[in-house]
Amino acid sequence: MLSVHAVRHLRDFVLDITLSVRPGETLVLIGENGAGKSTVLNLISGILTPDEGEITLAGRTLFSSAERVAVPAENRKIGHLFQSYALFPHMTVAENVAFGLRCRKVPRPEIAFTVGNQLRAMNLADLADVNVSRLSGGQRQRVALARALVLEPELLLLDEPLAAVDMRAQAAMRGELRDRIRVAGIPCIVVTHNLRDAVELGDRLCLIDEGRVAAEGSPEEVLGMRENGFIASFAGPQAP
Amino acid sequence: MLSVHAVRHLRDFVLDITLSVRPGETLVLIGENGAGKSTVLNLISGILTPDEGEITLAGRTLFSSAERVAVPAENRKIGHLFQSYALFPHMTVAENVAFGLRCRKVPRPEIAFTVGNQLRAMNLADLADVNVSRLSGGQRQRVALARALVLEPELLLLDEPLAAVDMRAQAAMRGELRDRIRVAGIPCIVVTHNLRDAVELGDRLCLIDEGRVAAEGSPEEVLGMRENGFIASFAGPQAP
Amino acid sequence: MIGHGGWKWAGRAALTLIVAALLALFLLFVTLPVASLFLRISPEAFFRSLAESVVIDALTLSLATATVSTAVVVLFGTPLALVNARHDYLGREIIDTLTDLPIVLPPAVAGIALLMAFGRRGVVGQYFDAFGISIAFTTVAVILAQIFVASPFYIRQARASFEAVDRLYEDAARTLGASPATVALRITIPLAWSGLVSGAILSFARALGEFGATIMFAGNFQGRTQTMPLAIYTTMQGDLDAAISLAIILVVISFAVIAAVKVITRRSV
Amino acid sequence: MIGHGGWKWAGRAALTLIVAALLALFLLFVTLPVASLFLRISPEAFFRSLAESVVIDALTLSLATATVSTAVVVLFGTPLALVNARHDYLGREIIDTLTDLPIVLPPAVAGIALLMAFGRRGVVGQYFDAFGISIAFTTVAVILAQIFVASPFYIRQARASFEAVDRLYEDAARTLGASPATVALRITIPLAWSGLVSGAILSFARALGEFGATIMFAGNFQGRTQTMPLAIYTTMQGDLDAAISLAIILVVISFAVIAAVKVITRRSV
Amino acid sequence: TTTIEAPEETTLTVFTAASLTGAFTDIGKAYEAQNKGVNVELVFDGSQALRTQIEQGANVDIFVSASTKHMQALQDGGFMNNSTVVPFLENNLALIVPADNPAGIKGLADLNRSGVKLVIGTKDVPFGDYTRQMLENLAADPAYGPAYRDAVMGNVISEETAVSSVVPKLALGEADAAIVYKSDVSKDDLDKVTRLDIPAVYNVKATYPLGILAESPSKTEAESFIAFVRGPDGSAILTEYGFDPISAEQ
Ligand SMILES: Nc1ncnc2c1ncn2[C@@H]1O[C@H](COP(=O)(O)OP(=O)(O)OP(=O)(O)O)[C@@H](O)[C@H]1O
Ligand SMILES: Nc1ncnc2c1ncn2[C@@H]1O[C@H](COP(=O)(O)OP(=O)(O)OP(=O)(O)O)[C@@H](O)[C@H]1O
Ligand SMILES: [Mg+2]
Ligand SMILES: [Mg+2]
Repeated sequence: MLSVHAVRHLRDFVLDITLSVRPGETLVLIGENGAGKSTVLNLISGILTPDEGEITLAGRTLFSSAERVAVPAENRKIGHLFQSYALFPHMTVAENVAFGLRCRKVPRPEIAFTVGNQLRAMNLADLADVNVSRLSGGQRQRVALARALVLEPELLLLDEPLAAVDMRAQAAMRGELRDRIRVAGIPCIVVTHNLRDAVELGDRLCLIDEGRVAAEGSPEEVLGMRENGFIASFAGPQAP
Repeated sequence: MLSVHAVRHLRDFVLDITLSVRPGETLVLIGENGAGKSTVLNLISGILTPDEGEITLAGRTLFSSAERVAVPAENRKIGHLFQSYALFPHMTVAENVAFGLRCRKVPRPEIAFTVGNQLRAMNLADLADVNVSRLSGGQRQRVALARALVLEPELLLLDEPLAAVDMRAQAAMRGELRDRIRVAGIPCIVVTHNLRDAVELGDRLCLIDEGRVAAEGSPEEVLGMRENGFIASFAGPQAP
Repeated sequence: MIGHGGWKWAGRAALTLIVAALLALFLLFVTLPVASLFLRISPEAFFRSLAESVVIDALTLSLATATVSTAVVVLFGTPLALVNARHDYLGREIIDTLTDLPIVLPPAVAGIALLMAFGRRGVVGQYFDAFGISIAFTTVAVILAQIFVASPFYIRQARASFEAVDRLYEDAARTLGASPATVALRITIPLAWSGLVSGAILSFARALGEFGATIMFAGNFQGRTQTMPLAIYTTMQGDLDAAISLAIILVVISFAVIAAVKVITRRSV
Repeated sequence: MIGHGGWKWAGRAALTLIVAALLALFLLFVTLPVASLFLRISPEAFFRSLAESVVIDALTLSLATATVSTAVVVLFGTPLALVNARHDYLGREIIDTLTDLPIVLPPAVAGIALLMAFGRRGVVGQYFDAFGISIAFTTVAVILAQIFVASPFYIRQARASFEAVDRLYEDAARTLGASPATVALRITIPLAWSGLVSGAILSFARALGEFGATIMFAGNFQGRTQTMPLAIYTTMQGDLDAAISLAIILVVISFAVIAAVKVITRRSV
Repeated sequence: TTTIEAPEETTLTVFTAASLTGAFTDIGKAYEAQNKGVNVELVFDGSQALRTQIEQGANVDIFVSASTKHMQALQDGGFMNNSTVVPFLENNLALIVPADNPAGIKGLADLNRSGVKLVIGTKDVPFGDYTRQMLENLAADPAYGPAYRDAVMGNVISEETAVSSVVPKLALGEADAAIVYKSDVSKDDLDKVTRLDIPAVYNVKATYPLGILAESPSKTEAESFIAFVRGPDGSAILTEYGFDPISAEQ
């Protein structure tokens, strides 16, 4: 169970968000560019620190301004896929995926085994020894996803995880992602601009507008709010 | 009229492409991650040099291995939107958009005017003086698009131009893009993984597979080739 | 990694403390000797020195020559570093290493080498001499000596900074119509800016402190070639304390100049 | 910007040529003096020098001390540069400028400053002396003098390189479970690698060429404190040609070491 | 004194050994005061460095060397106007100790005590060469003997190439004793360093020659300057700085 209350002053507005996600549940964040979606993920994973608020995950307090607690990012056990991938440019694909396991001092043979499996699952096995600067855009995004998933985190934060992935792989990866989250029984937050992601991945949908939760509910509920201009265009001309 | 024949040896396969795009026509490139779509755009805009081939645009030879001609990228008058945006991190939004005009020695007041218009048209006016490192992902992509469009190039190359743009803005920008291309009467190539882009922007669709043109035709024709696995998943469960 | 005064940290305090202590020790090691110089002389002696004509001459000459030589180094070194960072040609690494050589030459030997090259009897200097141009023992020689010893510091850092700039931005600029010169001036150089400034400061500082090559190649003429380090040396022959006064003047002025350059260049970016 | 031998270029050839000519001129300026040294002596004289015990002692001492001092500089300078690049604390720019000061001190003054700090009567040295530890006139003094004069070159470049590393990678590494130390070792340092190597080379070269501070602080004693530059200077008093031989040995060895470091470190990245 | 009214200003470039810095600065000023129109440009550096500069083509009128060796080399090389080269100064070695004299050195006899930190010149520089000659003189005297010489050499912690790096070591109390020229301790440094004279029997005289360069365009002015240096005014200044001028009549 993840529960978040976080306030942070941004350039144009104050972000003030309250969210909670149950284990095995996927919350999809949608909203305009610059609404604050990536910032919410950064606050949760510890890249940014809220000005105020409280974040708890599976009973652990990750941040609390009242108790003056701020668990450093590296101890939060959160898988975070960055919008711009942030692949380590001095490493190969396999080294990128192995990075987190090495930080956890997993024995080498086990790393090799786990990374090999992960790469195969994501159709990246051929690229294992390629330097990441020589990947196409979609290949990069898949590597970033593999790198986050391989750690079996207690929470997954995915920032537009399939935006650059080709359509065929998208369908497959969407399915795999959904299964993984269900099996792992961890909470998951996905940011997307893609209707299919929202409908197929999301147990709940949350619309962020200028740093606040503007609407929340099941995909059907939220996408049904046709009176909201953003949702109207998100859901597209035909009803979902 | 753009016509391209280009051969280039890549790591895994040989890219060998023949394409032509008429003025006012938009060609949509689709294909798997790593198929070579971005590379085709790089070859056309002059970032990469083909091993062999010939590229002509509006009667000018941009590249010809036979005649040993290679017009440098800066003289090709091609607008190229990079997949990773490549915004200049040391400049504000307005400076980024103004960059190409300054290179062309356009007088300052005219630059200010043109850039202002462009930013307004792309809903970026509020962000004009913001440093680009402080933009959200979608905002970045819009700035990159504005930067390419403002130069009124003779050819537009757009690499996943709307992937990170929010849904509402996507619809608007897609419309604007289509109008612009029609009005300007220039050829345009768009790479996308998005079915709506393909259908709504594309006059013709071209499927790239391992560096070759695997299928080409009107969107209806190509998306109808359900026997092709990629197209089947691209076009989605329901027929377009 | 950014400090959060007052937040609980899981056992990282000890490590931070040790690192901080070691760094303080190192800083102390570097600054203590400089500070010791200050303990040695009285403020009056210091200000008295400042008014002497030898000191004024030397200080003016030092600042002027170091500025000129840094400017020359930047002017020539920047394209050289850029070419080496961006173009892979045969012999690049050899040229790169050659440009470093002046650092390892003890300055007195550098001075002899310069004399042997550009002196009146020198390999090249003899031809200049035939035209009545003599370089050695002039202010120009001071500048040449400084360029010789200081250029590697700039070039090396400039190259590293240029290499750190992502080519993607250069490619993007070219598709927007920027010529190679425009790309260099408007994209690559601004993106490498902090490294370039840093290299120029190194190079300026090295030129200001230059002694051995200057005294050998340019001689020790007050007002013409006697820079601050030479004036310090000359004074040291008679009066150690006066020499230390001069050294402090040099340190204070350099500190001020470097700090000013940092502030100015930081603001402009 | 990458050359395409044989392709037609629109009028850019002239500019390229001028730039190339200017660069060649500059390179010539830097290399010609070094080359002139080579003209001065015969190969036999050179090899004869190589076998002399003074030379062997001095060369061994030089390489050993410069290696140790570079190692110390890297060890302390890397965290210092990293902290200054990544943390914005009060007085950061002052500390940054302080670490630069040793460059502007003429080396002889640096030597006096070191004596005044760590000598028998020095500000700190007197306490060491009370424990029977004396630093001046020992090999340790040679190393300290080299650290003092060479450290700014590494620290300055290291800071610029660290600043050029995008924080995004560090953030990503932390979410993957990397502690600040791991982030530094596995992400920041590797990404800044070429700049760090470059800075270490500068610093090593400066340490190898160090003369004035060494002779002042450590004295000139064969086998103990007489490094190559001191041996060269000593020899120069009697026999200029022999001194030039020694200088050439220093240049050749330095060239070899620097080139080797470049090759080795390049490969490992 | 005669005042030569030169139609335009003449510049005399005098390359002067570093050990004469103080004395020649004063002499130069005094000479300029008496001879309007003559500008004495003094350049101070080690004799060896000055010699190298002359060999590499420096334009110089007068060379004042601290050692006959470098002057001889230039004479052999044809750089000097040989007839003008004369020894004009003598200098003696002296023992110097820090003002508070931590090792309690009262004279030569204390130099062989173990633990004394002694600084001398290297054998290639004149003051180092003369120091060794002096030690040979002492070794030849049964009162000291070869063992004394060896013990003294064993106490050497540094062999310096220039006096400028010796005096600071004494002034800062780093070394216990050093052997330099008598004139090397300037008036200003006398509060930090004590000078102990060395008995004439063991001492070694250094001779300083000066001379006019073969290529000097201002030979008459140069001669006049040399005459001044060797005359009563010059001698007085030199004596004040601890040198022993050799009178011109000899
Ligand atoms: N590093 C930064 N410094 C200052 N402001 C920033 C920074 N990054 C983003 N912002 C601003 O904060 C706001 C929220 O940005 P955020 O990246 O969270 O948006 P987003 O909802 O993820 O948008 P997108 O869909 O385009 O990715 C925006 O107004 C943006 O301009
Ligand atoms: N800089 C590079 N050096 C070497 N190989 C590269 C480089 N960039 C891409 N490649 C390889 O070239 C092939 C084509 O890449 P390209 O970027 O053109 O793919 P793409 O079709 O644009 O894919 P995506 O949809 O993921 O963006 C891929 O196999 C990729 O790994
Ligand atoms: Mg975002
Ligand atoms: Mg691509």
